[in-house]
Amino acid sequence: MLRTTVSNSSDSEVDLLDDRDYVQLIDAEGRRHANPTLDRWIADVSDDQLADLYEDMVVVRRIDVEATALQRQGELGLWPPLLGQEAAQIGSARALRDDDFIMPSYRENGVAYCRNVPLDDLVRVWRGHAHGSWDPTEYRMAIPAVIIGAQTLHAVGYGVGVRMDGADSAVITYFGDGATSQGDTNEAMIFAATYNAPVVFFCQNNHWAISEPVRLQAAKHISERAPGYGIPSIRVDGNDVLAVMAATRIALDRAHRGGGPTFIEAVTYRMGPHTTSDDPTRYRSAEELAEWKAKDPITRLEKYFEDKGIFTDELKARVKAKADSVAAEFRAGCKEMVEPETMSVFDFVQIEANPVLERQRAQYAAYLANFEGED
Amino acid sequence: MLRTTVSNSSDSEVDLLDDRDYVQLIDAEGRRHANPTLDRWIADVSDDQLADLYEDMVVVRRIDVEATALQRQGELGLWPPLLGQEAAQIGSARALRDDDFIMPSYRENGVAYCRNVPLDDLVRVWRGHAHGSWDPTEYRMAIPAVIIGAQTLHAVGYGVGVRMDGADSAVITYFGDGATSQGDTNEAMIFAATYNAPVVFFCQNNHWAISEPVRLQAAKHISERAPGYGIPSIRVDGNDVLAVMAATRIALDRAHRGGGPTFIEAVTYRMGPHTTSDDPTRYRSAEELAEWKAKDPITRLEKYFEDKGIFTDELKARVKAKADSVAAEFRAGCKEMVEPETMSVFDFVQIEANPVLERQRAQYAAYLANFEGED
Amino acid sequence: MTTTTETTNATATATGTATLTLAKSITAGLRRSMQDDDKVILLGEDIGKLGGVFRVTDGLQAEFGTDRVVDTPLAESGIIGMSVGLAMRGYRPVAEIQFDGFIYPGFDQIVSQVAKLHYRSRGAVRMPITIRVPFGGGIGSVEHHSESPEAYFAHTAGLRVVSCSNPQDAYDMLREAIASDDPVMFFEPKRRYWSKGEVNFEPEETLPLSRARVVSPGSDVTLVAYGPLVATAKDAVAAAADDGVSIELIDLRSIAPIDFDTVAASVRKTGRLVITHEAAQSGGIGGEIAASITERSFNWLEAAPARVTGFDTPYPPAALEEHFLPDLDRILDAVDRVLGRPNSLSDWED
Amino acid sequence: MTTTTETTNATATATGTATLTLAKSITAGLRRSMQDDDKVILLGEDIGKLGGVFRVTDGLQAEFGTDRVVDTPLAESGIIGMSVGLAMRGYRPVAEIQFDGFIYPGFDQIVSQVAKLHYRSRGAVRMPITIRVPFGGGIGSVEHHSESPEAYFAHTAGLRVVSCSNPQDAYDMLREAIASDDPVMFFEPKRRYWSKGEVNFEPEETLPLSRARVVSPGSDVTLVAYGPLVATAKDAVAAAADDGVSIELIDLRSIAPIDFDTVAASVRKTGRLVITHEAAQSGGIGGEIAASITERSFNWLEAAPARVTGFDTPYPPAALEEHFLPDLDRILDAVDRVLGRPNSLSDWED
Ligand SMILES: Cc1ncc(C[n+]2csc(CCOP(=O)(O)OP(=O)(O)O)c2C)c(N)n1
Ligand SMILES: Cc1ncc(C[n+]2csc(CCOP(=O)(O)OP(=O)(O)O)c2C)c(N)n1
Ligand SMILES: [Mg+2]
Ligand SMILES: [Mg+2]
Repeated sequence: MLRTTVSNSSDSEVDLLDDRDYVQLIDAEGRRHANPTLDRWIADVSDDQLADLYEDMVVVRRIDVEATALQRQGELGLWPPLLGQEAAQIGSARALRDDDFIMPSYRENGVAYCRNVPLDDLVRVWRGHAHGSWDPTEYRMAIPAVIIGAQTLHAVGYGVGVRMDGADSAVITYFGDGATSQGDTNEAMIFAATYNAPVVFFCQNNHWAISEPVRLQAAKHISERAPGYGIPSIRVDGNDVLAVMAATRIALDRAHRGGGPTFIEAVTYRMGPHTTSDDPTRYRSAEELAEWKAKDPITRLEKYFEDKGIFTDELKARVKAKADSVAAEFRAGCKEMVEPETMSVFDFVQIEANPVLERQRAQYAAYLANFEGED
Repeated sequence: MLRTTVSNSSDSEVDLLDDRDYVQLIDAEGRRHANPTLDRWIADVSDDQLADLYEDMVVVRRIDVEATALQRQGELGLWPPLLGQEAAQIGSARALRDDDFIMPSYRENGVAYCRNVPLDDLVRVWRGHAHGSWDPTEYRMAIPAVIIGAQTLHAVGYGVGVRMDGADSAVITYFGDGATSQGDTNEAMIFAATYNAPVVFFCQNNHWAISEPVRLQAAKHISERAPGYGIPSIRVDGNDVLAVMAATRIALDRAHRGGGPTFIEAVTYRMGPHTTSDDPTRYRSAEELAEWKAKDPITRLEKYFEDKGIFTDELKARVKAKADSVAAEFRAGCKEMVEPETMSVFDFVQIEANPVLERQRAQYAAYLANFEGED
Repeated sequence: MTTTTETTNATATATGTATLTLAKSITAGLRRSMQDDDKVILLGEDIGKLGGVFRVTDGLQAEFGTDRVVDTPLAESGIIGMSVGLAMRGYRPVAEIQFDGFIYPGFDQIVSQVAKLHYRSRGAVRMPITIRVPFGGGIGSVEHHSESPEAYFAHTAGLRVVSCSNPQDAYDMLREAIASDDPVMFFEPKRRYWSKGEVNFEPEETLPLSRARVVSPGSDVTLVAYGPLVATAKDAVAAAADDGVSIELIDLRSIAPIDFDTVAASVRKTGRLVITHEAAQSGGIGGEIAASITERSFNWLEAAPARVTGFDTPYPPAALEEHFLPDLDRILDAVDRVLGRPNSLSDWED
Repeated sequence: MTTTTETTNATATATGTATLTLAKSITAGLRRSMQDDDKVILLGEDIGKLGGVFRVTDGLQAEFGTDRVVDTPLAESGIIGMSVGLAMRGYRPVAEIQFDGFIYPGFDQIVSQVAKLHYRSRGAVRMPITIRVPFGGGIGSVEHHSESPEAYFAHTAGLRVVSCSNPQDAYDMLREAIASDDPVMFFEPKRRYWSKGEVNFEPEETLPLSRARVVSPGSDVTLVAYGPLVATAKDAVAAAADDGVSIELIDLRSIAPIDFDTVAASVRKTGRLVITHEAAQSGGIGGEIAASITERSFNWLEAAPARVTGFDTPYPPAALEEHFLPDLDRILDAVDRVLGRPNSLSDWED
């Protein structure tokens, strides 16, 4: 059948990109909305637990502040802030079961925090000490992938492995709006559909891929692609931690039960620069930023607590204390980090002996020895 | 919103893959069906013109028979028959304007025939004499692409160029069901949507990618993907030459008018082997083949003519004579083909001088000269 | 995409010895690896019911099931990327790339993920992935079906790159590649798929994967080949012997890392080195061998190492491939060159 | 992803000379090429409003419009594949790959299409595509941002591969690359983007793109470098001169094809050769140069050519990159080696 009548696509673009078209539980004003589909998935989340999610978000935002400061002080080479995306990361990460595996991109520091990755391991890469800094098996979270989209295929392979093991864990893979243009991300959806892999495709549509607005990548909502591959999709307010948690739980549940992949588009916003090296004023307007600041994922929770009368001094103090202590630990961990050993440049290339590389190592050692005694 | 309710995807797979879900004008029994959307696009196609399309299809099928025979006789190294896909190729190719450009894969010999590509140029590649054998500018048709999916991106670039030139031509790119799994094909849809490129994505879903059934590539209809990218799509009976022509004209018209890309899934069947080297009995059933033989694109037209009382001896004789003469010319062109010159192995690597390659050429010439006089 | 109809009929563990084609010895190696370790799974295009376009996986899906012999969607990046994920989960994927020229869509996953994840994770992640690639020319096929891309991978730190030249090595090397915790690019000389040889299924001792083999000792010239050209090189050894020239033939087997100890020991004996491969000369493995051996054994060299390789052109159409491919005569001509005997370049002046 | 705030303020055709950074000389070269030929269009990620992460295309979209400076979706295969189609339509696409390590998703389109379409079509199709790649290390960046992939492309028939080392060459070579009807891989030494030099916008005569330049004549040792290491090599020349050693420094410029005539002429004078590059040693350009020069000039060589290169490891984390990267001392050590003077390997035995 003819699926679309002949139309001028540029005319319709504007409506298509209307961002209101998503599910939500707590709006920007902190008002709680009912949504029968989502509600039952977070029925167990008490206000106390919501306060814990709030704490996570505040802490993660504080980590960003600290890291940005450390970068300015020259302690870090670079840092990719997730400012604005706290709800998307915390809501999804806190929905995970312990045995669910995470395949992240480079911006999922909030997710890593939820998995108790040591704080100094969050910065080791950005301090230039390592390319990756934790054992994925220990934290059920892979080390960050910098090549856009690559990790989505790893998620499918891992998920197929999970099924072959007879286990019922899920895999969640994080990627951005820009990443949806890469062949790999599309192939991952195809492979996941073919193998009914237990994968949650979690796209943080933060509206920008460095300087490129999402409309350059997608003429329609990103979430509209997956169904064509046979993958159900959910478009959720990514600044609403509760809705994100509900959506992620739905997707995880499908995966756990053998229902296959699900795609989640979390509509959020990168309020900071792409990385500390970026200057977003070159490509985006102050108005746009202001508009999204009004939808801040953290302040809306504060409003919600306020309205409910549970934004107590005690809660505020507790959260502040936690953020302060994490920040202090984070700073110290960064500054006290021990430089890698010179000769470790040759380590972990391969497991089996490589005589050509060993010769290079030995010759370099001889070369360095030459300088000994010199000054 | 939640786009799909939680469902077991394997249950629904069967219905999803139901092939009846396409538009059609002439069915397998040769019955003409009305379709208000399509009909107006082929209102000008008289029975005489339909007879011409019939002739094309018979001729193209005859070329396949000849080529297959030549391969068996050792005159060709390989041949990729399009047996069964005649309507998809002729219907689309005959819908093109002269200035529309074609980006084919390796199986579009029927399309090339419509573009008057010399018959011997159709076999030059398969005889091992060249990697490509005609000037794309002359025939407004690129030489075949063997790397699956690569040409779809070329179509987008060419189409963007057409628009930048201020021209209103379209580009049509052909590819198979298997090709829809390649990253490139998906990126091409994304780029085409972003730039509103005047491209017709013409997918011949012939149900097989060598030994792999289409359901390995696609959990839903292939045509269901494009709309998610903002590209309207049409699913058409690919064995119905009239419906294919109508669908292609709709898509071309959109392109010509600046309406952007359109995706066509032509549902057809590869009745022969993947290539002359393939043995399809290893992977598909005789029943399936029989089922599709009953939907043969050529016999249904004969039934249609029969029913209308216009399948005259004259028509039959004319078509046979044409097929015979093309076959004779084809055979002769193949057998009389002149072997490429030895030293042409070094030709056309680059345009500017390459002294390293020139040295290799000169040394190889010296080497060959060494043998002169020997026997 | 020629096929062979021969089948091995072992379903139990193969024991003893048998005469097999090189292709079937790979089948046997795959089967044995799958029997020994149920984490070994195969994936690729058309490897299931069809048994691959070369029938190398023929019968394996019937024997091991669709979970262990997995037909994939048509996407090489997907095949490799999925292998990476499987490896992270503890599997040992053996990915088949249908033909050499189709590996490039998977290049990014190979170079940036497969090769680097162990280094990136400081040893926490292992990539025991084997990527099988039928490679090389001489089969009269169309474009993209006759390429020799091994040098790209040999220049990529973190990958092991190997090629086999005979049925026994094919069987042994494949098993070692699959058992290795490193990623291995396993290049199969497709035009030798149908050449036969004795295969001992349970050899007492095998030469380690990273070691080159001295195929035949000699004293005048060292000739280094790998994969499809080892057979051609053997012919050259025989022809030279008739002419009174003693060639030491080395089958490199490991293209990365290269067993320079073995090559250098030979060159120090012969003083002369000829290297042959099908890949284009510029940037090929031959240059690396010539440079490294010159570095290590300059004082032993009587002549500049000579390379007999494909030209710096794309692989040509089948009608011209005999000119592109190194053959017996071109190798002998280079042997004459390093020996200072009359040869096609005797009058050449640079 | 460091940025520079400097801008060139020419909107009319630049004339005369100016002192520019290397990055801005590329900007000037792009602008001039676009002014001269309206078929020249730029495409890539973030090249429009942002002006690229290195600001190389800064101001060009404002000047030439969004049709000629095109931001693309985030997909390198798409960028290259689209360039191929544009070239078929008669355009001269200049594609930017954001960083070296991001070129691999586009590898298939480069190797199988860009490089081969002219050959495939027996000359009917031209691929006047320039692919700009900021490459190399030394900027303290994260993984995939410091690689040197040039050898992959130099081993690919049909591609020209070049690298510039100074602002004037950057300007001239880029213009010639864009004007060339062949595809050119244009490697830009990103850590030298901020080094300044005089640029003559209308040089009377320029050295052809395929030719190497003798940067400074010398008599004892030939030193070959390209791209980012030419500056390092210059320091080595000066330091060696203080030590009484005369080095002839050659800036290769063209990595494929290599101007062996220039290198061989030098080696025949000096008898000694040192090659330096950042890429891993095995399979790098250094091996090709050493092998080819040995082939052509064996009798003139006093010592084995020496290579000073990156190691056979992935590019390491920033904290270790100083060890990976060839530097002044390592080059001088190799110079000592080829001269037979005491050096770090004096006691080395193979
Ligand atoms: C293959 C590849 N190409 C280009 C880049 C450079 N790059 C890094 S991040 C980025 C933008 C990514 O955007 P998006 O996917 O939306 O994620 P976000 O940064 O917004 O979280 C780009 C182009 C890369 N890392 N990998
Ligand atoms: C990148 C790449 N991978 C694999 C192949 C091998 N191959 C050739 S044709 C083919 C199947 C293509 O199927 P489809 O796209 O459905 O087209 P059809 O042959 O049915 O016309 C495969 C796997 C190739 N040519 N290119
Ligand atoms: Mg983004
Ligand atoms: Mg098909």
